[in-house]
Amino acid sequence: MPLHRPHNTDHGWFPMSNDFNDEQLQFRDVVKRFFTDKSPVSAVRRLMATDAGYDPGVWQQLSADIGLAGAHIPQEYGGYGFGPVELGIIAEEMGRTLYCGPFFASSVMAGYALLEGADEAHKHQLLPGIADGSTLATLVLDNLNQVDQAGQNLRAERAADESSEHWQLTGTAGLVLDASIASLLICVVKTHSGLALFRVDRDSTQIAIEKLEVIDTTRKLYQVEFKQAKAEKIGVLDSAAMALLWDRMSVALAHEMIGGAQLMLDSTVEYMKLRMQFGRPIGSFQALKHRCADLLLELELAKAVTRQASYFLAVGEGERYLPSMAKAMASETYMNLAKAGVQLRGGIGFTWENDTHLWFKRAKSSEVFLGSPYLHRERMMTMIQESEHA
Amino acid sequence: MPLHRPHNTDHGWFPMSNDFNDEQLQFRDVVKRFFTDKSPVSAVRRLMATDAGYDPGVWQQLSADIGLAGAHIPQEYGGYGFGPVELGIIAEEMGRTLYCGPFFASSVMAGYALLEGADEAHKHQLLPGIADGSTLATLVLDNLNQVDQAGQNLRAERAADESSEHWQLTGTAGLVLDASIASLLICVVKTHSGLALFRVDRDSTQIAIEKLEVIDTTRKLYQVEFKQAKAEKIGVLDSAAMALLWDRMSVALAHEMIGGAQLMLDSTVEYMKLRMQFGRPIGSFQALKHRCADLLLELELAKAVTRQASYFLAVGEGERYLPSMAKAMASETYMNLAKAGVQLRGGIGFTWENDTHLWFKRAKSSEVFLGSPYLHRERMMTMIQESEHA
Amino acid sequence: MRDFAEIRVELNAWLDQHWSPDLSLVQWRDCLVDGGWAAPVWPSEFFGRDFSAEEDAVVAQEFARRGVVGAAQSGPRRLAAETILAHGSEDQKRRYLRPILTGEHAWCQLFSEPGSGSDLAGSTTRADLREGRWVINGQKVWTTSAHHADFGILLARTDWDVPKHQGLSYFLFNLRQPGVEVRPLRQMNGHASFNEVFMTDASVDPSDLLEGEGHGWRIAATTLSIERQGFSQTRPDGGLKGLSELRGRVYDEYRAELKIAQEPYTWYPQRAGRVDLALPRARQTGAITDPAIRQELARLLSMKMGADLAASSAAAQSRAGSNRVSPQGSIGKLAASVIARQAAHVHTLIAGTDAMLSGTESAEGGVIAEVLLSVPAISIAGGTDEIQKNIIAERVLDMPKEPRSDTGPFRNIARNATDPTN
Amino acid sequence: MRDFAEIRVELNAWLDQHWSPDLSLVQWRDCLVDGGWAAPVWPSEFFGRDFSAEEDAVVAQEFARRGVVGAAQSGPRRLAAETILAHGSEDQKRRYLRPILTGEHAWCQLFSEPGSGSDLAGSTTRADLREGRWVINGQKVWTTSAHHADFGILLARTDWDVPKHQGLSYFLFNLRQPGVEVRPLRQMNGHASFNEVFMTDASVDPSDLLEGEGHGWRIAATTLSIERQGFSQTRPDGGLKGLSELRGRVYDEYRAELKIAQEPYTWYPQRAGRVDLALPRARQTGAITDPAIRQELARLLSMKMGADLAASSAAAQSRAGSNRVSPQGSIGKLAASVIARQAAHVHTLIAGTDAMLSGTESAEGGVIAEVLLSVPAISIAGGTDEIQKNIIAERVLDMPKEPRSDTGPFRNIARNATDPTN
Repeated sequence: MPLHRPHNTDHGWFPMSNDFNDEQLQFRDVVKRFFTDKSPVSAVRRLMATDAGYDPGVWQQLSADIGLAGAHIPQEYGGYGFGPVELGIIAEEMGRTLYCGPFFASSVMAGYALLEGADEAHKHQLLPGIADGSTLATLVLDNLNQVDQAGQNLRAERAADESSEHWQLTGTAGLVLDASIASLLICVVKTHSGLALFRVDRDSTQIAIEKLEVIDTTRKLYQVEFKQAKAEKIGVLDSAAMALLWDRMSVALAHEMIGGAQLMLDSTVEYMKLRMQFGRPIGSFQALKHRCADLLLELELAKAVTRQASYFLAVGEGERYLPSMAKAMASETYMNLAKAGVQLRGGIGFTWENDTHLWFKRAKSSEVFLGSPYLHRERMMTMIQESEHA
Repeated sequence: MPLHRPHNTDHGWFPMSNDFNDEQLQFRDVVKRFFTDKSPVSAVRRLMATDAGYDPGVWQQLSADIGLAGAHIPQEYGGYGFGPVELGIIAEEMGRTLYCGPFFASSVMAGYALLEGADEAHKHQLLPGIADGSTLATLVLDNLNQVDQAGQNLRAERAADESSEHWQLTGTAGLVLDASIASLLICVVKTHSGLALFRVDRDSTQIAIEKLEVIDTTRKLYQVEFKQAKAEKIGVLDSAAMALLWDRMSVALAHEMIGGAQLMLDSTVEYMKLRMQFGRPIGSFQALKHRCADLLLELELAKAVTRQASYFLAVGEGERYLPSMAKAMASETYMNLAKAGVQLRGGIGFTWENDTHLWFKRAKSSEVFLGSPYLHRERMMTMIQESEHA
Repeated sequence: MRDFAEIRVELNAWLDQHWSPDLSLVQWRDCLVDGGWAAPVWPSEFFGRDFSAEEDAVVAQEFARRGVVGAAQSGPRRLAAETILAHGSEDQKRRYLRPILTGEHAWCQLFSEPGSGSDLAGSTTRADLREGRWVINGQKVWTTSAHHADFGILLARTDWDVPKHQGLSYFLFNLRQPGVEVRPLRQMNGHASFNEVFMTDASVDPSDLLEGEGHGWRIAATTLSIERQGFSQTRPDGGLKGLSELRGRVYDEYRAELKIAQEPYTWYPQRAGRVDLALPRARQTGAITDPAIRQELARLLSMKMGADLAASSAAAQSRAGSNRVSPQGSIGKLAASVIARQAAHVHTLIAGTDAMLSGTESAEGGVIAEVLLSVPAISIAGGTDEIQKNIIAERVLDMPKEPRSDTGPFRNIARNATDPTN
Repeated sequence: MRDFAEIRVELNAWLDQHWSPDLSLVQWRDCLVDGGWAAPVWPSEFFGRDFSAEEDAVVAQEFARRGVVGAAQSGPRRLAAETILAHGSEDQKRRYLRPILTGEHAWCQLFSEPGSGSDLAGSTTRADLREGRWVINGQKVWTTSAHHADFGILLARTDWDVPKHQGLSYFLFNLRQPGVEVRPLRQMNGHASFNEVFMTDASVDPSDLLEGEGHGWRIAATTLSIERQGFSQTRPDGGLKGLSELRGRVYDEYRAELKIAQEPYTWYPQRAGRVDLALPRARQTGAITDPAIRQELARLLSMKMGADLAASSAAAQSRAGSNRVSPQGSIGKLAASVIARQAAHVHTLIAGTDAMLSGTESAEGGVIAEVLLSVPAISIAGGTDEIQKNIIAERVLDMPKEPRSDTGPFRNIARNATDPTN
C-alpha cells in the first residue's frame, strides 16, 4: 500500500483552519508530483483528441500504484479511508494539471453514489473494483440542471419475475460523464417510492451511447439511451442522501476548480512578469496589477470556503450550505481567472497553440457542471431559510 | 414671455439622435447659466439646512422670469408647451447644480399628474398656477416601492352630500416630497372604480404633516396623515395614464441624475489632474484612469438611453420600456460615479467640508426614488413580455 | 461641383456600352479602370475623377441599382491602396494601384508581431540594406488572409539607434518569394482566421520603400486611421443586393472573391455575443420567467440599447460634419467588449448545464457554444480593452499620461527575450 | 522561563496588598507602575519585567479575573509608547513612558497631511532649527482624538534637498502650546471622529527629536507596523467583563477614559456594512423570498464567510508561528471593502424606496442609513483600496513596481500646489 495512512482515518483537519497538517502536506506533495509528471499539457492535448480520453497506463499507476482511485473510499470497501480533505487535495492537483481520466466519473460520482445509496451487499460487491481502479464506473444522474428533478427522465419497471430485484430501465439521460469507457453504470431513477439506485452493465445491448460534442474535450460527455435495459436495483437514495451526494460531488468539483484557478493565476502572473511592452514588463502596469490583486482576493475567499466545505463534510460540523457556497464561489473565481488568463496574455492567449484555452474551457464547463453558481446560491438560501424554520 | 418658443411645440428632436438641435442648445445655455448663478454650492448648503428648503426669490425668477416651472406644460394650461426633451435639459442642469426647490414636486410630479389624470376643467383651474410658479403643489403617491399598489394606503369616502364631488380622505402616505411648502396636494387614491385623483388643500386642519429624517437633505420628504380630510375628486387615472405618469416622472428624474453624474465625473477628473501623490498627478495612475474610462462608458450609455426615453415620450415612437431602462441606468451610473467621486478624492472626499457628499447623497436618494433600478428592470422585462404576447 | 444627375447620365451611358455579366472579373474591371469608374474619388492622374464622397456615393448607388460589379474592395487591399495614394511615389502608384482595383493583387497587413501587440511601434522585424536590397527578417502575426495575399504592407525596423517611433520604415512587400512562409494560426474557438508570416532573408527592392527610411510610423498612422474608418470591412453581399441570385461569369468570380475575403469573419457575430439571441433563447427555455435572469437580461438589453443609440448619434454627428471630439471609436469598442461579456454571462445563465455542449446538436446549432468561446477575442483584437481605456482616459477625459519607459534609442529599451534581435 | 503559577502567586499577593477600587485612576496606576505590573513585557529598566507575550497574557488574565484596571491602553498612546521604547533615548523613555502608562498623558498620531494621504512619505510639514529649537509649521489631518491629546508623534521634514524618505524626522510634540490649533473634522456621515491640527511656529525642544535628523521614515515604519498589529484598538469593555456594573472610583474614572477613547469608533461597524443585519432585514421585510435579492444576499454571505475563514486561518498560522508570507493584512483590508460595498448594495435592495430615510424612525433606528453613508470610508481609511492592491500585487504576487516619479531631492518633486512650502 503506497500511501501513508493517516492516523485519523476520517479526516485530518485541525478545527477551524483552512490549511493542511503535515501529513496532508506530504500527501499533497506526492499527489502534486504524480500529476505534474503524468499529466503534462502534452498528454492533455493528446488525450483530449482521443475517444477514450485517458491513458490506461497512467490510470493503472494512479489507482493501483499510489492508490488514489480509492483514497476517499472506506477501508471496509477496499479503499484507503481518507476523507473529503484528502480527496480535495487530489482534486486540486487534477484541476491544476487538467488530468484526463475516469477519476471524477468513477471514483467521485459513482463511488459516492454507492456509498450514499447502495445497500451494504452492493457496496461490498462494487466499491472494491472502483477503489482499486479495475472497474470503471459512472453515474447516470439526470437532470443536472435541477437536481430536485433528478431521475425523472428514466423509468424503471420490474421485470416479469416480480420477486427478483431485476428491473428494466427505459429513457434517455444526457450529460453522462465517461460513459464510453465505463463498464458499470450507476443510475439514479425516480420510482414511485422515491429515488433508487440501479446498476446497468455497459455492455448491455439494450443501451445506446452517443458521444456529445462539448466545449471542454478533456471531459467526455455522452447521452445514454436505455431501451428496457436490464437493471439491478442496488439501493435507495432518500432526500438527505441525495443532498449529501450532491454536496460531496460539488465540493470535489470545487476543489478541482480551485486547483485550476490557482494555476491560471500563477501562470498568468508569471507571463506578465516576462512579457515586455512599452519598455516595461506588462506586470508593472497598475491597472493589470490591480486586476490580479482583485482576482487573488476572489480566489482566496473561494479557497477558504471550499476547504471549509471539505472540513464540514469530513466532520459534519458547520453550516450545511458550505458545499453549495463553495461550488458557486469556485465556479466564478475559476471562470474569472480563466477570462483574465486569456485577456492578460493578449492575442497569444486566444490561440489554440497557447495552453490557456484548455483551462478556460475546463472552467466554462465546470462552471455549470453539477449546477451553475446561480443554482447553488439559490440552494444555499433555501437551506438558510429551512434552518430558520427548523 | 422670456423663453424662446420652439417652432415645434411638442418636441424638437431630429429622429434617432441623442443630441440637441441648435435651439435646444441655446435653451440649455440659458438654463445652465441660470442654475450656475442661482444654485451655487453655497446656496445648496444653506437651503438644505432650512426647513423650507428653497429660496422663494430664486423660485420667482425661475418660474416667472425665465418660465421654467411651466416649460413642459401645454400652452392651453398656461405653460410654454415645450416637451420632455426640454424638461430633460432643465432637469439635467438642476441635477448638475443640486438645485433646491419645489420644481420636481410641483411642476413635474403634480403637473404631470394633473395632465395625465385631471379632467379638463381642473386642468384649466389648477395648471396655470403651477405653470407660473404661484401655486406650489405636490403629489401624494403611495407606495413608491410598488407602484402597482399605488393609492392603497388612502381611503376615499364620499361626503354626506352624495351628489357632490366632495370626498373625505383618510390614511397615511409616506415619502411626500416638499409637502410643507405645497399649498396644493394632488393625491392618487385607489377607489372601487380604480385610481382617482383628488385635491386636498394643504391648510386643511384635517391633515398632519411630519417631516422625515432623510439621507439627502436637499430633497425634503414628509409623511402626511389624512384624517377625513376634505377632498375634491378631480379626475381618474386609468392604468395607461398611471404608467405614463410614472414614465414621465422617471425620465425627468433620470435626466436629473445624468446631470449630477456628469458633474461628478467632470469634477472628479479635474481633481485627479491637480492632486499630486508620489510626484505625479493621481490622474496619471493607470488603474485610476481605467476606472474613469469605465465610468465614462457607463455614463454615455445611460445618457443615450435617457435622452432617447425623452424622445420617446415626446413623439411616442420607440420601445415603451425606454423610461424604465433610463431610470435604472441613470440610477446606477450616478451612484457609481458618486462612489468614485468619494473614493478617488481619498479622505478629503469623505469630509463634510468637501462638496462631494452632497451629490453622493442625492445619488443615493435618487437611486431608489420612484423605484429602484431593480424594480425598473423588472418592469422593463414585463413590458417586453407583454409586447411579445400582444 | 458636378450635378448628380449629370453623373448618372454619363455613367449609365458608359455602362450601357461596356457592362456585361459575361466578362471575366478581371476583364470587366480592366475596362472599369480604363473608363475611370473604378475609383472615382481618386485623383484623375490615378484612375479616378476627383469626385467628392457624395458624388462617389451616387456612382455606388447606380452600380448597386444596376447590379454592376465594382472595383475590388475586400480585405486589406484598400488599406494598401489608400496608403499608397497618400504616401507613394508616382512610380509606386503606377505599379500598384491598378492591380488592386482589378483584384489581380490581393494584399495583407504586416504590422503586428508576437513581441509587439499593444505596442505596435515596438516592432522588431528588421530590414537591413545589403548589396542594394532591403533584407527582411522577422515574424508577423494576426495577418488576415495572408495565405491568399500577393503583397503586404510591411512595417520593419531600419534603425535601432534612434527612438522607437523613428526607426521604422514602411515597405511594399512581395509575399511570393522564397524566404516567406505563411502558416495558419488556429484560435481557441477552432477557427483559423489569421496567419503567421515568417520572413527569413526575404528581400525588398529599394523602390518599394514608401517615402524613405524612418517614416514608417507616420505612414502606419495613416493606414490605421483608414482602418478605423472601416475601409477593411466588407459587406457580405459585396454591395449587390441578391448577389447570390445573379447569373453570369463576372458574378461567379465575384462571389468566389467575396467568399475568400469573408471566410475569416464568419465567427465575428459570435465574438460580439449574439445579443440578438438572448431574448429568443430566454423565451424558448422559459428562463425569461426567472427574476434573477430577467435582471441580467435587462442589463444586457440596456447596455446594448445605449451603445446602439450612442453609435447612431455619433454617426449622425459625423454625417453632419460636427467637429466635436467624438469619443465614439474607443468608447464603442469598449462598449462592445462589455456587452459581449454580459451576453456570454446571460447565455450561460440561460443554458445552465447545457452550456457544456457544443456542435450542431447544442443550443442554436452550436452558435451559443461558439459565443462562449469567441467572446474573449473582442476585448483583445483591434486594440485591447486596456489600450482603449488608456485612449479614453487620455484623449476624451484629458487625463495625464503615465511616465514612459521606452524613450531613447530603441536598442536600449527593455523588450521581449523572444524577439529575434536583441 | 518563569513558571506561570509563580507569576500568578506573586501578582495576586501584590494585588491583595495594593489593589483597591476606591483609589483614583492615577493613584492606582502610579502604584501599578511602581510595582512593575503596568507593562510586564517591557524591559525591567523601564517599568517592566522582561516578560514574554505568554507571561504577559497570564498577568492580563489575572487582572481580568479579579476585575483589576490595568495601565492606560486606549488610542494611540501605546503606539507612542512602543515607538519610544524602540527608538527613544534613555532620557526620552524616562520622561514619557510613565505618564503614558498612568494615563496622565494622552497622545495622538500626527502623520497624515492634506497633501500626503496615500503618499505618507511626501509629508511637507516643516521643522526648521532656529535658535536652538525646532520650529514646526504645517497641517496634519485624520488625527483621532487630537482634541484630548497632550502630545503627538509627529513626522516633519527637516531636509528638502535629499530624497523624500531621507528628509523626514520624528518628533515627540507637545500639543499644549501656542501655535497649535486643533479643529474637529466632520465627515459626510455626520460624525466628527477626527481632527485637523494646524501648527504655526510651534516649537519642539531638540531633546524631543527621536534618534536624529533624517530617521523619521524608518521610525514611522515601526509605528505603522505596531498599528497594523492592532495596538491602537481598544475593546469596548477595556478588557473587563461587566465593567459597567463595577462600583468604585477607579472604575468610574476608567469608564470615562474609555468613553472618550471609543467615541470616534461608534460608526465603525456601520462602515463595515453591518453584514449581520442583512439576513434579519431580509426576513423582516420579506425580501428573502425575492430570487434576485437572494442571489445578492448569497454573494454577500459567501464573501463574508470566505473572509472570516481566511482571517481565522491566518490567525491560526500566525499563532502557530508559521513564517510563510501571509497575504492577510492587505487582502483582509481589501476583502472588508468589497464586503462592505456588497452589504450596502444588499441593504439598499432590501430597503427599496425607504433607503431615502435616515434617523431613528428609519430602518434599524437609522443604522441602515448610517451604513449607506459610512461604507465609502472603509476603502479609504488606513490605506486606500488602491494602495492595498499595489501591496498585494507587489508583495504577494511579486509583480514588478511601476517606474517612480518621486526620486531625487524632495525639493524637485512635483507636489500639491496647496502644500505650504514649495
